[in-house]
Amino acid sequence: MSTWRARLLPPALAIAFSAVLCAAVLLASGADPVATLAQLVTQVGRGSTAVDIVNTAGAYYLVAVAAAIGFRMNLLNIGIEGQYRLGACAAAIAGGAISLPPGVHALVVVVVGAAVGAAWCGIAALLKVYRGVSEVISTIMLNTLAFGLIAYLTQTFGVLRGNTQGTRIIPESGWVPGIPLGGAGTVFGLVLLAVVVGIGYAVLLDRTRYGFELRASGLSPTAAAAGGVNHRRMVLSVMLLSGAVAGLAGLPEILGRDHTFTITFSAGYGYAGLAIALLGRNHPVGVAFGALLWSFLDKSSLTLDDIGVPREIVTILQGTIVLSVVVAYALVRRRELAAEQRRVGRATGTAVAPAAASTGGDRS
Amino acid sequence: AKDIGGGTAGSAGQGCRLNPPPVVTAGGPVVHRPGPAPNAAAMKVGLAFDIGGRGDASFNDASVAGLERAKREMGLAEVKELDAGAGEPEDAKQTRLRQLAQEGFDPVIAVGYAYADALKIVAAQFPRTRFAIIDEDLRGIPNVTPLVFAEEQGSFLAGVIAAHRTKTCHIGFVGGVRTPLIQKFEAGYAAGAKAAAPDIRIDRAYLTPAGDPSGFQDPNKGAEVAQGQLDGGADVIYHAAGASGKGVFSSVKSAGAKAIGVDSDQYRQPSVADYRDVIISSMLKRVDLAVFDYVAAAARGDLASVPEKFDLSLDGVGYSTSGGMIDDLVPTVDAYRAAIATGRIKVSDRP
Amino acid sequence: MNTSAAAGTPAVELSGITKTFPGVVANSDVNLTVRTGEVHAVCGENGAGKSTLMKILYGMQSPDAGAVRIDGEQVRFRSPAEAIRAGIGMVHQHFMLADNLTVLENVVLGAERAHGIGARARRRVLALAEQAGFRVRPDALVERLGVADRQRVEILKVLYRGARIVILDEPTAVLVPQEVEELFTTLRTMREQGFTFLFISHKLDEVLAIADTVTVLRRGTTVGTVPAGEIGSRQLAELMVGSELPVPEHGGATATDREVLVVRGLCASEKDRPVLVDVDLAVRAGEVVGVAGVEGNGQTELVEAIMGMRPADAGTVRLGDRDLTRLSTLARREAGIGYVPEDRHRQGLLLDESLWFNRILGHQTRPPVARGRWLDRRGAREDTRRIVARFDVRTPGVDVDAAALSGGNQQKLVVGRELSGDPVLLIAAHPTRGVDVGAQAVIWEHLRTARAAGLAVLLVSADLDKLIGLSDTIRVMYRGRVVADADPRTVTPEELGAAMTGARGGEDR
Amino acid sequence: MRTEVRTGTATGRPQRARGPVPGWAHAALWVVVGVVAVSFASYQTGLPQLTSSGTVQSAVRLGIPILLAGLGGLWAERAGVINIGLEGMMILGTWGGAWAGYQWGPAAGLLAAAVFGALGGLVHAVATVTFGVNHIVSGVAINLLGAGTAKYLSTLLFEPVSKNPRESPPVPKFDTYSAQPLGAWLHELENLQRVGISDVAGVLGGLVTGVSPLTMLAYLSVPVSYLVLWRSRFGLRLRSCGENPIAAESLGVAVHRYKYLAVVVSGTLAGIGGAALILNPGQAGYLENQTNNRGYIGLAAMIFGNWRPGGLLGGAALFGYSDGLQLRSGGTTVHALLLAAALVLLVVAAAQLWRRRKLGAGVALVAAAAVLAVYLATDQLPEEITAYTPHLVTLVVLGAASQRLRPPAANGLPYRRGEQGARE
Ligand SMILES: Nc1ncnc2c1ncn2[C@@H]1O[C@H](COP(=O)(O)OP(=O)(O)OP(=O)(O)O)[C@@H](O)[C@H]1O
Ligand SMILES: Nc1ncnc2c1ncn2[C@@H]1O[C@H](COP(=O)(O)OP(=O)(O)OP(=O)(O)O)[C@@H](O)[C@H]1O
Ligand SMILES: [Mg+2]
Ligand SMILES: [Mg+2]
Repeated sequence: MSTWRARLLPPALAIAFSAVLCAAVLLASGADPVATLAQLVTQVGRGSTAVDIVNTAGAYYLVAVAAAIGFRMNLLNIGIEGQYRLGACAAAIAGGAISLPPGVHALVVVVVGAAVGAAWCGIAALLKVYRGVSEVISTIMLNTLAFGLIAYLTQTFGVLRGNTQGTRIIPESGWVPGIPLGGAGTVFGLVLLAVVVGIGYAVLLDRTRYGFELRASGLSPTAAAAGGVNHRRMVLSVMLLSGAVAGLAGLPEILGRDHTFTITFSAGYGYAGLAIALLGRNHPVGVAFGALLWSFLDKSSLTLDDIGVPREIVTILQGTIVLSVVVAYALVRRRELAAEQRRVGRATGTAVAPAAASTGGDRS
Repeated sequence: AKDIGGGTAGSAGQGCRLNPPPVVTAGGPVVHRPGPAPNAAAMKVGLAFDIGGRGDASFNDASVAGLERAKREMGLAEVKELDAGAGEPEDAKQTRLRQLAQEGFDPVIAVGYAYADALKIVAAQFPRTRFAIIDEDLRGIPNVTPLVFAEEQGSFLAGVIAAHRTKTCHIGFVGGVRTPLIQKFEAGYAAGAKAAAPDIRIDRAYLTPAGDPSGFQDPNKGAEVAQGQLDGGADVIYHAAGASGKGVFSSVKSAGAKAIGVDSDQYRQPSVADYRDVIISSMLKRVDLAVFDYVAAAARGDLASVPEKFDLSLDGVGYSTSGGMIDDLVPTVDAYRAAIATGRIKVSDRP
Repeated sequence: MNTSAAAGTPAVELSGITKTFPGVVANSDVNLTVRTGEVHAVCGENGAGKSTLMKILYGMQSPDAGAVRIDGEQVRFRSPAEAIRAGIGMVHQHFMLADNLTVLENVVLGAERAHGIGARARRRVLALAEQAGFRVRPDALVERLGVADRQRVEILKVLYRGARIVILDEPTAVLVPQEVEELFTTLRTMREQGFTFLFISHKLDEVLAIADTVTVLRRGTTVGTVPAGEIGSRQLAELMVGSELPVPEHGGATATDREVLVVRGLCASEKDRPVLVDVDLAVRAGEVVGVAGVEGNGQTELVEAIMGMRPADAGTVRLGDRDLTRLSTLARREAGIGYVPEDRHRQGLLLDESLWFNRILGHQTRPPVARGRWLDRRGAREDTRRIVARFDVRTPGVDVDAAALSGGNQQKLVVGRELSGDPVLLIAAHPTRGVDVGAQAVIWEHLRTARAAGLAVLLVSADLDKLIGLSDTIRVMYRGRVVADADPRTVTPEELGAAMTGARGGEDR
Repeated sequence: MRTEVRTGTATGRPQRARGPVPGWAHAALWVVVGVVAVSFASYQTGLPQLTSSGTVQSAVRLGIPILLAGLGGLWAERAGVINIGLEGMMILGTWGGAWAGYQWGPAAGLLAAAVFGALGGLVHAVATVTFGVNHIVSGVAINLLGAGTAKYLSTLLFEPVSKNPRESPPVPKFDTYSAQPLGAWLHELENLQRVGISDVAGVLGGLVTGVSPLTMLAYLSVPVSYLVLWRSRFGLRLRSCGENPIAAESLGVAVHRYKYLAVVVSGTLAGIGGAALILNPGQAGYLENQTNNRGYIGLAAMIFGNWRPGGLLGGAALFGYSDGLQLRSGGTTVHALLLAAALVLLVVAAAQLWRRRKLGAGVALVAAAAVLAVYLATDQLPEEITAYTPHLVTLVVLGAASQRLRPPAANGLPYRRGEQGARE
């Protein structure tokens, strides 16, 4: 369904509905929805919030694209959480262990992150392709196992700084410089990586044979198979791709700010990625807006403590948005298909009552 | 048949062969507090919480208590607290500190070592704001004062108490997450127990490995780990497991054994009031004291007077006697305390 | 209705039924009267609205207009449950069975109130089966049953509910003649016991053999009701199609000697069970080879094995002088095979994508829709427009979703696509299944043209008349083997049917 | 007239060679194999903890929430609705249970947990059944929503009382009961430390001591679920919605209503599973993030158990057992489990050989050798691995056995009324 109305109406409806619902919740709990919204919006202008929104949106975009790649083929990669954390951890270890010229160093780190993310997701892919294990369950298990593996890796290859266990500091040659905006903070250089991945995703999906096969496999594995698409290989490669993109998501922070992976490294992006991909309907541009919205809500909500509104209202808002956006898509899609069928019917004349009507009735 | 609480763990057994307490002539903690409380009526203090936040009945709450006291005694103008979320990214921590500094709070106290990296960045951006950080020995930044504690020393005393209270000569330690900080508790506890009773058996367990913060949040797991140690014969258990400690207390209580609390005087803590009769003592980590001292020093403009480490000699760590269940032990424990305070016993912070 | 008055109140009376779907008028002012105790056949071409009408009677769909009377009383069913309560039962065109439940569970489902779901129900099921003249194993899982047995389960379901009016929607489509005869015996027995039947079939001889009265639907409306005894098969067909029945024409033999597809000793299995046994087959340029067989005897598997979608255990597949045995489906397509799958919705089309996107499927490596690893979107659009024009696909444009087209137009698009790119061999599985007459004509016409131009065609169809009409030779498959050859000029449907059931028939091999 | 119903025709699958052993006996046999293997390992390694009543009690306590969540999954999926939102429903259950529990006692808590879980289920049902939303997507959203709602509500309602926005006030617990004198007698037997007898006594003793009403409820819900789903009219209809909703509807089954009911029951069970985290002894009350992915693990246990209550019970028990073991006695016992695993694999190999499946037997044999080698070559497993034993076991078992699993045929497929026959 390609009309703009069909694309934009659902998210708009969903956001409006969620906002109304949350306003009701706020009112019921004695808070002022308008003030809350105002607080959220004005926070963007304060301190480094705007830059933080962009930076986090970059990471969110990467995890969301990772999720979207899977969704496009009806693969539910719930394991992005584990993949991006493990990828970040391994990349930081590699980055701290080597010393290469600037640029190359960072590139190697990025490649390691992607490779490890892909490998971790690859376990689920192999289990699915060869043993028929649902990727939903296996990636959930792998998420938890990633915790253990990360603990083991930071213990074995890491160092203790103060009270924090982390990997070795990556030498400066491996850093990726950001775009400093003075008091407003520094935009991570690797936010551009998100842009590149986004463009790559768009081109891959829309213009290449691989993208075609991916979409076909997702829409109908049986039809794709009849059309010569090797479903197994697609599952395998798509999951590796999804894992690789997920493996990148932690790197903007690591190469742009922390230069090490500590055990307190940000968590929860993976689940956000799933939600954002749904919100943006797996579309490269839609996902970008979703990531920004999500990031805005996350970052701005930090200020809600200031006016005594529980920050969790934002989590409720996010949950409602996801649920209502999918409902809205389902409803709009139904209406659009019916409308299109009517249109086809009109255009081809089949909707007119059959001519045979005149001979109807009893003949006997 | 209905089960009645209070098992009979360790009713058999005579306890350990105990070493006599060290004899210390020049005794007691040498607590020296600088002069009377200054006036801080113009001061606004910002407090950035770690995960757990207000109401954790642990170091977040203790820092609040320190500020409450400062309000009472020094007339502090304003206090603002900001809460953290689980697994939040680094920039959220920075934003929190920045927000406080920007709104003119000075000093700003970061509660928890998780703020270490964020503070390095934000402190540089606000050179005229004074910052303090709890639990991280962050030196070399002019406007940052670290407030750290000798947890291993306080835990040593907990170990001594446990060794004297066990009837099976078998005690336990339950840590939340295997982080270096929690390992200090383990190290001191084991050292203290061994010092008092060289033959003692010590079970040590952590709920989760480093990096999986759920170990501080899962009382069910705490209960199972403690139950395992109790079933194995331990009859005194010391925990450093945050909210999971509730599970430890619950198992200890149903087994009729003894427990030692952590950080604050858990005997008096409402959220574990059900189990107070088994909490024979708590290792005290006086974050409240450190915060109060720090605010006072800041008000006087004399931050150099803040001690490098809040240890036993400064009463920065200690033990509680609420409930009167270890009254008979006080002379013994105090003897160890004096020995540590005077440096005759050195406690390692690595297990 | 010359006889209805004599028999008292009719069992079923449908009047003025109208039902539209988006873009389609399925029923328009349909009138139908069924006497108690008769077998009333409903005939009509594909898509005439028979199933829709029956679903309305059965409460599965509600009519936009019109009235339903059962035993003279007006009713309005909102669900099948209400229809069942009124004594109506339906055996669907597509089986409505839960594979992972047992026969007993399938039968008692929804009618548990009658005899519970335990031993009482089991006794009742066994008794009913006996009464209708067959035996069942109540605890067998339905997924292990064959087609005829599944149908018996369906009939049991209806009986179990105490239905007196039974709708049978194309019950014979999947049966071999012998099984059809068994079914008719059952129906006659039951008619004697007072049951009323609504019987749907495309097979006119069957209709005339079993029915007392015939109603004909054409393009959604009743065109007439006649007693079966007063009409011949030819007249009936005329009523249905609205004109003379077109005589199947061969259009002259165009077969050459050049073998395009050669299959030797092909074997395949499904979980240790052989589904293809030692199949030999050859199709020459300009020749149509028809494959006949009852559903489930290996035709589907044969096609899949030739297309490389199912691994072969042994044997070779050659196209011209190329050995395809080890190649992927895509490579086989690139080698020049076009493939019209038997189920266009599942295998032929991406329903949620545009027509031009569907044009690429199966051709994604070849011009005009692709250049190397890149898609040629403009090329795809243009070529889709060509197909739309040449194959008379009724659509406002190439950007609409495939789902919005009617079945016939979808199928024309698929056939057009598969004839693109100059294939040397076309494998067409049931190419006109569920397609309206107009579209069928277009499709057959294009196949004939392509054959004349030297295309080799392997045609699988359940429609024996069509198969005979179009094929140069016919192979009959039974239990995974090719058991007989037949010459379409001399063979009769009866002979074919015998071969298809494993009895000797056709020209022995 | 040929009258017999043919089986194993060209289309049907070949009949599985089913011996004279009925399904339940088969399962019981494997339980025996497991117990024997573990007690052998316990004897070999001198680690009585492997079969001590304490370990079994731990397994029960840790397994109950997973069991209940898994049953929740079973109900929903048997009706064709995938419920990955169990985690969120469980969170809602813990919150509701704590909220009512601290005010009006454990029974009220249980009720409220059930109601809150059911509400979560209702949302899922509305999204998936009425609006046809992808089931997994709806589940993910419900997990977000459940967590957010619980957090928001506890900030609002718990903080004033507990002084902590992440925690409820202490919740009174259910009392526990033991089957006496049976429990005491088993305990004596266990303490004799006789090979075999004491192991069995330990296991049984663990099952009958320290049982709370909630635990009993969970025990009961397994056979009750079986009876309702497989032996009642209601259950037959419900399952038919998961196998072939179109057929079900054509027979007058109100598919939507059954799906709704099933998903609401599913949420209720998940909610009760949440209550098990706060109302059983040994736990404090509501605590943020307390469910810690137990909902997901329940789902895994259900798949592990091949969508059947008995198998699910086995999955939950295995989970609870390996978790309890590693929590109570750490790396050494988990290491000893390797020996038991090798033994079970040997039995599997023998069974495969007996059924003349050479390949399967070979694979099992190689696996047994590998596990044994690891056991012999190491003294202990790293904590980072043992802490996640249950997850690893799940992954390995699914990898080994998933192809024999048989999910409901229409599981996860959208279904809309009145679309019968369309797009077939
Ligand atoms: N659910 C539906 N939605 C939209 N259109 C439908 C639906 N069901 C049937 N139709 C359309 O209504 C018309 C009548 O279909 P119906 O199935 O009643 O025909 P039929 O006579 O049974 O044909 P066949 O011989 O193929 O079974 C067809 O054009 C069909 O495409
Ligand atoms: N699920 C559906 N929802 C809406 N419209 C449908 C649906 N299924 C079919 N249709 C519409 O019905 C018409 C034809 O579909 P249908 O599948 O009934 O065709 P058909 O000729 O009977 O082919 P088939 O034999 O493959 O069913 C098209 O206009 C199609 O859009
Ligand atoms: Mg029909
Ligand atoms: Mg049709």
